[in-house]
Amino acid sequence: MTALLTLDGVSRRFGGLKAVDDVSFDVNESEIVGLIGPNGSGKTTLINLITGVHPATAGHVHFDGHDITRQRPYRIARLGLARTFQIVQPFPRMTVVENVAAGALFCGHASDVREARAIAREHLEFTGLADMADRPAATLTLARRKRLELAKSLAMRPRLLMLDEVNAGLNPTEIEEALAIIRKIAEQGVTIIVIEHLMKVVLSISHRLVVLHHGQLIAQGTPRKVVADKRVIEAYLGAKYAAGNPGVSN
Amino acid sequence: MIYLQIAANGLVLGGLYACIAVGFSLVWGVLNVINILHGSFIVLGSYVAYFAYVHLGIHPFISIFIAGGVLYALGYVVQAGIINRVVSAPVLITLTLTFGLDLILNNTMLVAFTADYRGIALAHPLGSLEIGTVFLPGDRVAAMALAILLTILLYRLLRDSTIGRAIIAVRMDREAAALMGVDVKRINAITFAIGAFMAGAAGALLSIIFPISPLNGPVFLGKAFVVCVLGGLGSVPGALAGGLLLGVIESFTSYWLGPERAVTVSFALLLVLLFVRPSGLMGRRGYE
Amino acid sequence: MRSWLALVVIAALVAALPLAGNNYALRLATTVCMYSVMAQSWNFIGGLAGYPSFATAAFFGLGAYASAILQNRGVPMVPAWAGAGLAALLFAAFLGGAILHLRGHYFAIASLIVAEMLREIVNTLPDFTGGGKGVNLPLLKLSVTGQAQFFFYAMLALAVLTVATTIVIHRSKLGFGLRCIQQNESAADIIGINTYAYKTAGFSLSAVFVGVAGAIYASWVNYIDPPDVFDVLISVKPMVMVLLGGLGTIFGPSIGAVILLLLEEAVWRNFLTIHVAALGAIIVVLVLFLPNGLLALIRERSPTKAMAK
Amino acid sequence: MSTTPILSVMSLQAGYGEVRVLWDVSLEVAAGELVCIIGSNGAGKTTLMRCLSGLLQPSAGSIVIDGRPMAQATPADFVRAGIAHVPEGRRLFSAMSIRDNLLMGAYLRTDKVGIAADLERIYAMFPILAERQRQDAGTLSGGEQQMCAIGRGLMAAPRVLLIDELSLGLAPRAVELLSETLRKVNATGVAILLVEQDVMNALELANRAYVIDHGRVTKSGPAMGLASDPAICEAYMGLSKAELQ
Repeated sequence: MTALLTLDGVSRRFGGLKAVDDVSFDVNESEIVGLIGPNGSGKTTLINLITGVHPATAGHVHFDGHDITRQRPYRIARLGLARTFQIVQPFPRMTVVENVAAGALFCGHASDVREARAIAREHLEFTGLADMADRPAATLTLARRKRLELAKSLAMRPRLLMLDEVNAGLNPTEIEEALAIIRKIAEQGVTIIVIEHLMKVVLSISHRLVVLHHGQLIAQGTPRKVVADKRVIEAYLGAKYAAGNPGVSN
Repeated sequence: MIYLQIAANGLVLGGLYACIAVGFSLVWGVLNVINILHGSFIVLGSYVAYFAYVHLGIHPFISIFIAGGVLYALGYVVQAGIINRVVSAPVLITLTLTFGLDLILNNTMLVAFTADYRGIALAHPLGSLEIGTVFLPGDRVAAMALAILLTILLYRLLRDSTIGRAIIAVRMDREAAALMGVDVKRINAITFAIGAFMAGAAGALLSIIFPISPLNGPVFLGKAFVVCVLGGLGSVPGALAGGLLLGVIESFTSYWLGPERAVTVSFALLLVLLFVRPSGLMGRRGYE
Repeated sequence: MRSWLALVVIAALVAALPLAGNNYALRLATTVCMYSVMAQSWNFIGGLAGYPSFATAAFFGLGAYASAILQNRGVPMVPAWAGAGLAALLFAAFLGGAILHLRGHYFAIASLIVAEMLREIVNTLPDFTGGGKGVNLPLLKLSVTGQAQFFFYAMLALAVLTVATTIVIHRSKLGFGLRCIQQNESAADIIGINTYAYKTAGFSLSAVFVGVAGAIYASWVNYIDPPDVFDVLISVKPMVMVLLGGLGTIFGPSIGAVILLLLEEAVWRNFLTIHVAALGAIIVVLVLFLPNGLLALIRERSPTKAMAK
Repeated sequence: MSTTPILSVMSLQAGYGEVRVLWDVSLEVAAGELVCIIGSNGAGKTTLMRCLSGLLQPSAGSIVIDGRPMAQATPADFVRAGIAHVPEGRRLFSAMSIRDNLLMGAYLRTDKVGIAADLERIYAMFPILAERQRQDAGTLSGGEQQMCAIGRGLMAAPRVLLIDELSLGLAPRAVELLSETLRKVNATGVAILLVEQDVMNALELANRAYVIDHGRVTKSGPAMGLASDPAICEAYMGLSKAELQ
């Protein structure tokens, strides 16, 4: 297998704080990788480094043979790297279909606004938002806005899609629906990185997990192996909890 | 030794510029509102001092408190009654609003006082000060000293009083300040009023140096902009440093390139600064 | 299609004005066209992209002076107007590169200072620009009425061109991208919009027609001086007009231009000495009570019309 | 409980815009109690704390402090009613001195003598703050900042201290020290409502605990009894212990 995305010693400081500290890992073509870690562990910052929102203070990021370490976000996006935001960021006063069309127009392969709208409608069909197409994005519920983010990212025709907490704040039914969509996307051959704090969700869809804690990579491997890792349980529930429950540690 | 004289002239001017800018900078830093009214506030302060001198014989140096008080009241009403309603709106809204208010105030002054330049001729000027080879008019030096004194007093007020700490706290973190029990809207109004007080006081001091006319409002506003960007937003020491720096720069450009180029150079400086360091020479860049 | 039809009908109606109206009406109509150009132009950067530009006066004054200088060096009038537009365009593209990375207040101030700087530069170069005394432009060999009609049609043609550009831009990739930038610049970047290039394009568009309008204005009034063509009100009025008519809409800015001019005329006639304060009062009321424009008020009253667009 | 609660929350609902975060939260804190709230990232803990200090208006339900309903109350009203909130991330005024930060905590108080006495008390509690009182708060280490934030909260002379994320990002030594201090503070009669991600630390510290998951209280009871409860593992890792093994 060839690596589509390679992180090599990537770090980011904010003042004295090391938000991401010397992180290296690969993501292979057509893989679903779960990026997990407790609150404040640096997951979102890492995604921001990959997508060029913040420049890395050290290390390199390669995507499909290109060094994208200090590229502007729009260039990285055009290479085929799309993301959704933890705090959903639609264009609030534009309609749902326009939001998705934006993805198709500037990054997908639509040649003009009319074609972009047509493509957008297909993606709305796919994500079950077709009924909402002409409503302003700001009027959607959270669950639908999250799906809108997905549709917008898909319209960009990504090779690698990074999903930042697409399930946060959703109820179990909505989560099931979202997972079904993610699986359908994966079936089309799109490589996916999922950031998620719900372990159950990550386990059910990831081929491989990468765990961050205090900005450092503390474990990676198959889901089963990772969740039984003592350091991972410590990171989530505290050292004392891990020590007091020997059944879960290796 | 002409350069010493030019530098001294510049510092005298710069002290006054600091006083002009410090209130403007405070309002911008704390409220995130650019107060276009500031220039007219200064002119109004000058008129208060003028009429107090002409009709009541009160020396402009004393009038700084009268002018400051009048402007404080006006500022409080304007902020609490009008600007607070849109204080967290986008720039386009707040900026346009203070611009509109400025058109009203400036036009009202034009109608009330006419555009004629007036001046205060002090009955008992302080004469001239001589330090080595440098000559300075005493009244100007006194005005500058008072301007700097007022600026330092504001600095102490912000640092040492409960209300001052609250103002600084609101500037740093509105929500954390609210958690301390600070009424943020009231602090907004007080901050704006203090900014207006400083404008009024500066106006009173300027009344003995510059001709008084509503047409000067934009000129003063321009100075405040430049000082603010030089010194960094909301910082009193920054405004002081920026003011003195601008005074010296203007003084030397007048000498080398002629007085009519001084303003151009200061604006060009501002543009260059905005380009390379939007947070000002003294300002600190915040984390994203 | 609807927008084009509306443009043609309105333009034809306005163009017929000289048949009916007197010179006073013609002067008002010329001013409305000029205001319309300014408001439509500001809308490219201020309404579509959401950048509060105060640079309109800079472009206007630059165009006026560029044309005056060209004509006084023997360039015929209409090519001089085109030269003025080109000068404004290049200036904006250059300036945009320098200040469009600024956000909010800093952008507003930087753009405001530009006009002041140009004004000072004109003042300090009397040999080249006439300095503070101003500069005269060549007279047209036409009757008074003929001149009024000529400049009216020139300004009308420019206004039609500006609105036509607006219609095209609104439907283009550029307009779409600018709207994305206005609503969420970082999200726009992430979906592949070269925000810097787009903003610069929007800023340049907001300059070119204003530059030509400044040039036509200079020929129309025959004489310009710095306080007249670099007046900060030239920067502020377009914002007021757009706020009146509605941000980011196609015809809103032009409707705002008509409303503002009518208000100005009424105030001029009745309260000459306080017309500036009256403009200020309009701004304050607008900002406090009608931030979405007068048209929004009408739209709210009749929801069916809003659906029909 | 036999004592009347000093803080009681009934069927609270809240959110941001139409995004509902809290669906149904009821809890009580009695005078002098130390209560903790545990739950995973995104469960609604911080939103709850924001409601309890007036930063966020709940959309339904009620908050009663000492028998007084706090509908429409401002943050200042909450401070006056005896609530002090130590927010997540400390939120110190970083370019202000430590002493001034502490004095900001006493913003609404007018008893100069009492303020001076409390300042001394906090300095005695955290000698490092006394040593560096003239320095900017931003120069402190994470643990010291948390001390300053707790000290700032205590300067309001509260009856209930709300602490959002005591140990987040802090070294174990600092957490121990802070926990010890909280016990002492609690012993002086100040009730504490603690949000904490380190489960065992929180449960060891508290008398009682509430588990919040997806904006609802899913479990409550004496802290020690909850430590071995499967609900906790599920709330944090989204998996029951059985599934983990």
